[in-house]
Amino acid sequence: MTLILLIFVFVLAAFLGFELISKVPSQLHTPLMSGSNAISGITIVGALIATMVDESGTLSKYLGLAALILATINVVGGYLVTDRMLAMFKRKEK
Amino acid sequence: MTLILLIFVFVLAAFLGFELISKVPSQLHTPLMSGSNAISGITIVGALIATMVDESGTLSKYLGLAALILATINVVGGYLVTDRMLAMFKRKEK
Amino acid sequence: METIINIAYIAAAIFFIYGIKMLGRPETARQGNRVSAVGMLIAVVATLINQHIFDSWIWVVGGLLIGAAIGAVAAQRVQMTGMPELVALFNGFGGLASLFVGWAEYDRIISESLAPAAFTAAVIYLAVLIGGVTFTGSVYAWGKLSGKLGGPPILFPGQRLFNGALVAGIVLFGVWFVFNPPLYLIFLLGVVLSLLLGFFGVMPIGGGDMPVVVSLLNSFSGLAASAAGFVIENNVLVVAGCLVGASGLILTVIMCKAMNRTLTNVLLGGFGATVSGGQQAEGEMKAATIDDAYFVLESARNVVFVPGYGMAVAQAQHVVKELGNILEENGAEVRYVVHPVAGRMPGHMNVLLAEADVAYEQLVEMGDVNPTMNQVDVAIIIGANDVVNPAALTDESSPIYGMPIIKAHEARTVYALKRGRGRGFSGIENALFFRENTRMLFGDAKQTISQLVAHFKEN
Amino acid sequence: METIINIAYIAAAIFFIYGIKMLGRPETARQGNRVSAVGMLIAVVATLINQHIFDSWIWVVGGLLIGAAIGAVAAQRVQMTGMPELVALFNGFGGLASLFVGWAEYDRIISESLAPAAFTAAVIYLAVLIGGVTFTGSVYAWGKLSGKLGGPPILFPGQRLFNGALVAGIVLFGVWFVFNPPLYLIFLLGVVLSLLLGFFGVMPIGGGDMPVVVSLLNSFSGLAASAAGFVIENNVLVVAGCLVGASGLILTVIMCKAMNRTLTNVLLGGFGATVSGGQQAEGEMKAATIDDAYFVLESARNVVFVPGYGMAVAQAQHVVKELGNILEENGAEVRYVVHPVAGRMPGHMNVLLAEADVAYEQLVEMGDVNPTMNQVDVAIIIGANDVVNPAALTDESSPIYGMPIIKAHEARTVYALKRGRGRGFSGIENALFFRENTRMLFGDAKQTISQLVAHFKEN
Ligand SMILES: NC(=O)c1ccc[n+]([C@@H]2O[C@H](COP(=O)([O-])OP(=O)(O)OC[C@H]3O[C@@H](n4cnc5c(N)ncnc54)[C@H](OP(=O)(O)O)[C@@H]3O)[C@@H](O)[C@H]2O)c1
Ligand SMILES: NC(=O)c1ccc[n+]([C@@H]2O[C@H](COP(=O)([O-])OP(=O)(O)OC[C@H]3O[C@@H](n4cnc5c(N)ncnc54)[C@H](OP(=O)(O)O)[C@@H]3O)[C@@H](O)[C@H]2O)c1
Repeated sequence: MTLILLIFVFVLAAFLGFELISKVPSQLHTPLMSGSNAISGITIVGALIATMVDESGTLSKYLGLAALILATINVVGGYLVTDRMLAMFKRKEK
Repeated sequence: MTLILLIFVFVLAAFLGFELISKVPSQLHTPLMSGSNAISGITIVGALIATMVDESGTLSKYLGLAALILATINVVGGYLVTDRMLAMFKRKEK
Repeated sequence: METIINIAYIAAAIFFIYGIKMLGRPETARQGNRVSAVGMLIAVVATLINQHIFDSWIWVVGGLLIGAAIGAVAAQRVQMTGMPELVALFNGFGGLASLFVGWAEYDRIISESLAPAAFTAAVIYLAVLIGGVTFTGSVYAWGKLSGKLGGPPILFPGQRLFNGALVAGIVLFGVWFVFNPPLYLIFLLGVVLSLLLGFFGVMPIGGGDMPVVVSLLNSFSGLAASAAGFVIENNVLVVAGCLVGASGLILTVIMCKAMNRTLTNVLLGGFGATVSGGQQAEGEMKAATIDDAYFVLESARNVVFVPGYGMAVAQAQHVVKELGNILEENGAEVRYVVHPVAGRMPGHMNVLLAEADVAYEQLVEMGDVNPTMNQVDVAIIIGANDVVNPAALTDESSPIYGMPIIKAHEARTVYALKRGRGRGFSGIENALFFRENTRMLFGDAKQTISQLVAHFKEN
Repeated sequence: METIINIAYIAAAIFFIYGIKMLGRPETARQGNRVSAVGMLIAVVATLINQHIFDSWIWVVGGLLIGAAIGAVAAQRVQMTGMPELVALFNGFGGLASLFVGWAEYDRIISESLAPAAFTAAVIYLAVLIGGVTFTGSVYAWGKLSGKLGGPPILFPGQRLFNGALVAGIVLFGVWFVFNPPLYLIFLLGVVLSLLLGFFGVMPIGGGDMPVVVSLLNSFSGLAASAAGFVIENNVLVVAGCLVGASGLILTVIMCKAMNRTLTNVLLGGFGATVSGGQQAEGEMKAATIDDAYFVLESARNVVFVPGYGMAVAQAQHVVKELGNILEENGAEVRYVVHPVAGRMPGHMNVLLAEADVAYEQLVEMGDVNPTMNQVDVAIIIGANDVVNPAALTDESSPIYGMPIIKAHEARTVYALKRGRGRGFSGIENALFFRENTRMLFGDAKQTISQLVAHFKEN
């Protein structure tokens, strides 16, 4: 049942994703790409779980740590860079 | 987990429902209402399960049967009446 | 097996999503309805393949056949103009079905001498509550729409207090029930109260607001189905129900906007019960004869028809179209201007005129005609009232102030067809009928138009 | 506990949904990004509260700090024009992270001497595969965008065959692995092949198409996260990943449309590697001096600037704005016409001009200017080429035929600023530069404009 429901969630999210991005003005394409790139860093949650799950220094723990660092770069950098981009847009509307 | 996922599914479906119905032309309001009313007859699935689950003639089985009849009226009638309405719209576009 | 059923459910949900999406566009609407019907079929068939179908097949087949027969006959028999009330009735049945599904599950758990968990109890109560309100509310709306219960809102002193008490009672019993799920009596009291709430909640709302109410109740019946889905942990019920719940809600809001009302305003009701302020119209109505109208129309080069609720009452759409054809042959440009809330349901006029085979190109929106209304020779108002009331533009104290209207009063000559001095849905006076350039053609719209047509044919 | 975490995950998902929705509208975009960042914070904190955080806190805190520091510094340091490549690099990291998450889970299962179920093996393989392609593909795209790997597509004989073989190998190993999950070697081979595929898949695509590629890879990295979510049965990963996957895909398609290309066309690559047909331009380029241009501009009443990639190269946006101000003070109407695909990333020109504080009202879309282009006295083309190439309108054999362009050639006088006879991204000749009413101002755009500004200040 869990798996089925996860698939259900996946399908609904896919439709929602499509509906949300209809007719974005072209000037927003780059920030939108960058912003959703930051969201794709959600894999940080997986990385955290992988880092925390084992107690010994197994390969899987090191992989988790590497994943954690990479995902954090993606998340933090992604949000900041998007914010900087959008700050530019903001200014011109004053 | 099942329950949590069901809530997740619910939330996603709610957002999707909102996104799907943005800017419907007013002439379609009535058919849209009627068509989604037919979909709300999905409770027919619950009615079927309720009708089938028990073996003896318990109250819950009778309730299930009543629900089944009512939901079927809603589904069948709803789809047919919507189709008739929309047939009218179709004609004028010829 | 379980997996196959669930994959079928996912497929059904996808069909529903596409169906709703397609229903929102005129070109794909009809197909969209069929797509969603296929989704429903998939869901039903998937449910039938598992379960104790062999023990209960008589019940199942019987139930399906009876329901399908009733639904099909009702849908086939209904007149075009009777559709909104039929939808309301169907909707009520759906709500009642959800109530029964919740109840059946509760009864099953109790009869096995178990007590449902608090969460289960809560969703059972929700399913039953929303289902109950949907049922009586929809049935009452059906009664009002079909005229069986009288259109005007019914108000009594302390009404809001009473309704508030109902809500409080429902909440109270709900909390009580969730903490003591085995208390069958509390459960039943909750059912009764929710049935009462649907009834009394709709009572103060006028007949003309019923489309909004039906749309809202439609949203509720979706939520009831969704709650029932939580009760039996069934994903397709949750998804489909919630889709309907959300899209129904947003549709309700869109409909309110088209009428320049807020949802609260509609629900608190009383609109149209009292004739609200606004200046009295000055001047007097000037009646014209069919002969007068005939001569004016004969020489008109640019004519617009403005249909309203009266055309639906008189079932005049066919003769209107006939007159339109005659005028066209006579060399005039003929257009039909449709106001989004003319009539008593959204798209009411579109449906009627489409039934009478009016060409798509001749149906125009008010935004396209208003700017050039002063070039129109004759505007023929067929049982419309509020949607051509200039007070909406000028009189801030008017209850319809701010509603966009068809500016028929700017046409050179206006002919207004109505039976007498009756008011429109909003119950207010319309100064248009007293203006210099307006002439009244009293009588049933269908008869009046038929006489005009006869005149044209004679000459 | 589990429940609280999951409710937090649901909240995070809602924040992401709102965030994406708000990112799509200019007024709310910045807030939207912050809303989604809050969602991310919620998800991270919720993950931290459970789990064996006490055993591993050094690891966790260390990883978070290192990652945050690198990310923050990179994001702060980067130049405006370097942002697209940085996004590509970040995206690659995200993909690699998903690869590692999948791998870590696989290794954990194997090291406990278990074999993952077929479905789990399949999603592990998917997460690793998509993550791997995303990683090398994004890094290559970063190299191309930043000029480190050279812009033009690299083609070699049998390239498509080679890439096809890579795909086939990946599928083969995938099937093999799913049926024999304990085969670590097969798993690793799959990883290697997917890393190769990302690299060789991007190789034949020209530097100018990289924004589309990055957008597609961004969609992939979302799908990789979603697959990782299936691996560890984590709902927020599935939802957020899939949201990004779907919205990224649709964004990619929208971007392709703006360039009048299809996605397949972009991916098969080779665009811009060979100079494709089209007639040769007739006439010759007529160079003008700064003096000439000064006198014409002095008397112009209606001026449009058409910025393109060259303005970004020359970093001329600030002086352009200065010149614009001077012309305005001089009494001319000044507008900046931005083509959706001018530059090398969508919105490139908007960002640059916004950086130079050009007022929002002066930025106009081509659709608003084109119809009245013949009333423009002077069109100043600043390092634009393809987006003003009339061949897109007239020459069916041109590779850019059908792309909407800014009709600068219809202006009375055109001044084109470029360094020499260099071609634009598409590599084709532009007849505009040879027309009667066009004058070239050769040299770096920033210098040319600065000289014009100096001239105005002197006089
Ligand atoms: N469309 C919707 O979805 C919707 C929903 C809710 C509310 N409403 C409201 O309903 C109103 C619709 O405006 P409307 O202009 O269409 O209609 P209206 O304002 O309700 O006026 C209808 C007019 O038709 C006349 N009439 C009735 N029967 C007739 C017959 N047999 N022959 C000729 N005339 C007849 C009546 O006058 P006599 O009695 O003198 O004949 C009446 O003045 C608006 O206020 C709108 O807000 C609409
Ligand atoms: N925006 C996007 O998202 C995107 C994405 C992918 C592809 N593209 C493609 O990129 C192209 C964009 O068109 P475009 O008109 O903006 O640019 P372009 O067609 O690429 O032309 C740029 C021109 O700028 C000149 N230039 C370069 N450096 C300069 C400098 N320092 N000073 C003055 N001039 C300079 C070059 O000529 P010289 O060498 O003679 O100076 C060149 O002709 C389109 O073909 C589009 O399809 C855009």
